Amino acid sequence: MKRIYLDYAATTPADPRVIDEMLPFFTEHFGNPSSVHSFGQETKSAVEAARETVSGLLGAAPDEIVFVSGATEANNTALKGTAFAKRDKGNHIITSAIEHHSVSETVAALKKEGFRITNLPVDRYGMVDPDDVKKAIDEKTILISIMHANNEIGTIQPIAEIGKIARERSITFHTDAVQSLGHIPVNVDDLDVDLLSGSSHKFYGPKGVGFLYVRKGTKLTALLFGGDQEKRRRAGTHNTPGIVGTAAAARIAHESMAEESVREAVLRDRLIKGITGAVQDASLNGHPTMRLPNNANISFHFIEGESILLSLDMEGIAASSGSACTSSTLEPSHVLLAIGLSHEVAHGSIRFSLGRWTTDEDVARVIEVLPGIVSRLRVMSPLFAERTSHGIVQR
Amino acid sequence: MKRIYLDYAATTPADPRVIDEMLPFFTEHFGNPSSVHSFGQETKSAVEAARETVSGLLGAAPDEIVFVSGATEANNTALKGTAFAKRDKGNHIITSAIEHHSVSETVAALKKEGFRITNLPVDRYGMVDPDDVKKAIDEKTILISIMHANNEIGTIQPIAEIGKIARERSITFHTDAVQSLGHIPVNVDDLDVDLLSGSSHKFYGPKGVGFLYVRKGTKLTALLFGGDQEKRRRAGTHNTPGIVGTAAAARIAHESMAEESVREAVLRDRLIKGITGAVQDASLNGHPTMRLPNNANISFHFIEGESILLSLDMEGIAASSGSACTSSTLEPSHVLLAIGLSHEVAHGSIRFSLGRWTTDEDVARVIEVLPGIVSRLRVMSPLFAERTSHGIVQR
Amino acid sequence: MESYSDKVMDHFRKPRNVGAIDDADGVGKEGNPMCGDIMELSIKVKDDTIIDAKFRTFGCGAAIATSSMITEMIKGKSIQDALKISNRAVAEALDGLPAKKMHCSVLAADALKKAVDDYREHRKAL
Amino acid sequence: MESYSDKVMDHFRKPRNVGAIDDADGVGKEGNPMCGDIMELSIKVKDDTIIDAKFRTFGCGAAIATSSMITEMIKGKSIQDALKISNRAVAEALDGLPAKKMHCSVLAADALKKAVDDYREHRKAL
Ligand SMILES: Cc1ncc(COP(=O)(O)O)c(C=O)c1O
Ligand SMILES: Cc1ncc(COP(=O)(O)O)c(C=O)c1O
Repeated sequence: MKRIYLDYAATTPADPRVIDEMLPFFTEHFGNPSSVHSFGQETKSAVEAARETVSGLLGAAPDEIVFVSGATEANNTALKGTAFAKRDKGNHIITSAIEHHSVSETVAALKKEGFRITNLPVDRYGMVDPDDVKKAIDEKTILISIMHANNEIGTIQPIAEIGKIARERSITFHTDAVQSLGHIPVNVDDLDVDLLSGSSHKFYGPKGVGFLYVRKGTKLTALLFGGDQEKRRRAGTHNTPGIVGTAAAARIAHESMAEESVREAVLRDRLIKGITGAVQDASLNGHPTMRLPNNANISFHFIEGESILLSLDMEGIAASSGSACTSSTLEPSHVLLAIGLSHEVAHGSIRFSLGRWTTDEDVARVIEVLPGIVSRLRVMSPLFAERTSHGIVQR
Repeated sequence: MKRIYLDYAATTPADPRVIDEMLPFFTEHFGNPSSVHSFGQETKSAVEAARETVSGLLGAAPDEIVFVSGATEANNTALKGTAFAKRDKGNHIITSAIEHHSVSETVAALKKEGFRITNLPVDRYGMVDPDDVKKAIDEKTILISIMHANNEIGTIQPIAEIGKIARERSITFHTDAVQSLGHIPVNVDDLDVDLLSGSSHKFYGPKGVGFLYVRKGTKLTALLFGGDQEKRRRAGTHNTPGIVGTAAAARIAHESMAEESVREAVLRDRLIKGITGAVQDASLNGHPTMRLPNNANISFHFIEGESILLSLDMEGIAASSGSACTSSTLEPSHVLLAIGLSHEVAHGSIRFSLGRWTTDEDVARVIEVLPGIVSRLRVMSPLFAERTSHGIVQR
Repeated sequence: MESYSDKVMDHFRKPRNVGAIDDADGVGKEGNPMCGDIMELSIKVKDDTIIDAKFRTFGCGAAIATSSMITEMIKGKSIQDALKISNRAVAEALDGLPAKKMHCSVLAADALKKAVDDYREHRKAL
Repeated sequence: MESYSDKVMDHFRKPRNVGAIDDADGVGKEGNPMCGDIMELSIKVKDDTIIDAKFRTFGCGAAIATSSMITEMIKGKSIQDALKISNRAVAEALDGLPAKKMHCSVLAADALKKAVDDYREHRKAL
């Protein structure tokens, strides 16, 4: 059975071209970029070339890029680093109800440390209202963190508008751009952000590496102390292959973005139309148009997500319910609750995320098998029975 | 010119066998281990198998291993995580004067947060006295952190003895085993440690990955918040290839350790004897016998380290002065000052660190070229002139 | 998310006794949509012996498999013996459940208890 | 550690004017072992013109190269013109220095000033 991967938002396979560029840096050009000798200088050049590539694609300056171990670290660094660096200026942080856990849990930890948090609501499409941001700001506000595109429902936030508001008031503005990078244009000046997080494995680069963009002049305390690497903003021996791979992946994604995003959006729309046409009581989550080209999040009423995932998996189709890292909790996704879904509908929502190797046939196959899966599970579901009032046990 | 790498303590090339094991996990088995579907389950198994391998080699249980991005993160996590988890028990931390910066700078940051630090001295061989540890302990002591083997001078500390002292008093004991892992036996029960840090690129594994051993029952606050990975002790999408590579590298190092450590110690001794025999006023730093099999740290009096390194580099020989990550600072190594060297002698010290691909010929070549390099630089040195009183400007 | 045993997957793939008994003697419902699991168990009893059992479940793979398994385990058993089936026994019959899914077996055992209670009250009322 | 220009490496490899002038007219010493750089510059002056210059340096590659370069730059120059040579000019003559090594050029310029001071005092004393 040919397996179909529709979980590109959880992680992507590395592009083989990326691996080709990385390979020499494992065994041949292996020196520590901090070393004086030729082994170190050659990898130092590679790291700096990668920094130029990545910064260039974002419209940033090279020394505004800090390489880290992934977006979890980037988000933790951005939030804790700003909070502690600006503690004397204030203690108020504004964020949204639909952030990734690496933001929301870090913010929760800061709350315990005495910071005051405003958690902005979203509308039924998962959209933050810039006016809400404006209203939430007070004289103690030191940081705003709103994600660029949501990882579950794909809604793209009005970051540029929020950025303008933050800039006018000189409040540090962070965005988690993990899901948008490589899929839609991301330019730090257009978005008017001071801090921006990225994770390479989400755009066909290697796992365990990412970056934090830090606008010149932004005050930030380091999270990892140690050596002098990254201008003392992040200690630790450079992950040279990972950094080289990040640049390669970013470059390739950038080159193909215009074409690829249209290709994926067409497939995405075909998938959404196909599923909601073939399955009753299936509804799209997220914004109808302001959404990532590769995200389709659909609620299948009366049935539960994991059993849908398992059934899809039995057909060789990989998708996700909520975000991968929380798939083991019992609570439904905080994002789906935030857009107003009931607990039971939230529990029955599936994210299909498309990518570079998704084909027409893949989409057709999902549309073909889903109705059977859904009706099989609905036959088993007491909620469906209640709703249809067929065969309901009445005593 | 054949280049000779004698900076294995800064970083090692990845073993090609390690890369072979990693490769399928970039493009083929790429799923997120947190995902429910088959793509995720196959990489989850790989991560868990790696955890078993690593824990087994350390004499630990699998769920006592937390995979992280390297020893800098492991050390930061161990220190901050213990300090914050045990804050209600006390605020006193004991460490030594010769720790790596990822320990010493983290401890310095904790000092600013209100923790009290005792920095134990070392003797002229770089050895911590367990009696000093005992004396430093008071009722507020919550954490002791002493490295297993020093990265600059190679001295191996009496960790088992210190571990016993800590265990008797139920004080959390951490050791940075970055330099010992893969070179000498490391067993968490023999050493009696609660926390132990490792970095894969120091034992022929990939850069950007490492682990923290956390003994069952040890209280530890996470440093990175986010998803549920690593039993909530370290969030972030698993670096599957890196973790698989860590296990492969640890296994290979373990298999060859007995033989390889003897081979390297013989070469090391030949190098030390050769250099100190051929160059006047060159002295070995670190313990004469309780030292890593691959470390030779030598002070060349009257001349400065970087100019020696550059001269060696011109001959294709890569070595280091102090630790790689601080080679850009003006201050001499804190380790060399701690063992009692004067500033000028500390500035003229070179670390040769041997490894898996170091040969007899490499060692012979270093011994051959060093006398010329040293005397050329000494001719230029006003300190040498003063000492010999030849040609000194006297007015 | 730990992976499921072959037994669990077998019951998930081919669940036994799906549905509701039209003229059930006892019905038990347990769980709620908050936590994502709802189980409904209906039994037919004759001479204190469970002669038929059916289930309907909204929930994860483990929830469906434990529901299916418990209907198999109680059919033909006396009410007394059926009540002796612990949630662990259900999990064991499925060759184990991931730690995070053990609550599903508890749910199944609880639904059974409720169905028996319902049956007993129903009988009392007659 | 940023890397050095070819010019720096050339002066490091083949330093010009190494040594001390036996009957120097002025000697300047700058730096200290704490920071790892000590420069000693000796000059021979005739008719207010530097006719010879030599250096001895304990220090890094940049320290040796800037010492070597400044001796080249001042030879043949009048005292006045030599003093006009800024540390930036030395660095520029070497096609630049890494940011962290700029202090070496300062050291070289300071050593020159001290040597000139020494020469002037020496002359006054005569
Ligand atoms: C929106 C968002 N932010 C942050 C992260 C964290 O990235 P990583 O797991 O690579 O650290 C993810 C993915 O897991 C994400 O989707
Ligand atoms: C003793 C010691 N501890 C910690 C580290 C930090 O390891 P990494 O740079 O891989 O994070 C190193 C090496 O740099 C080291 O030698």
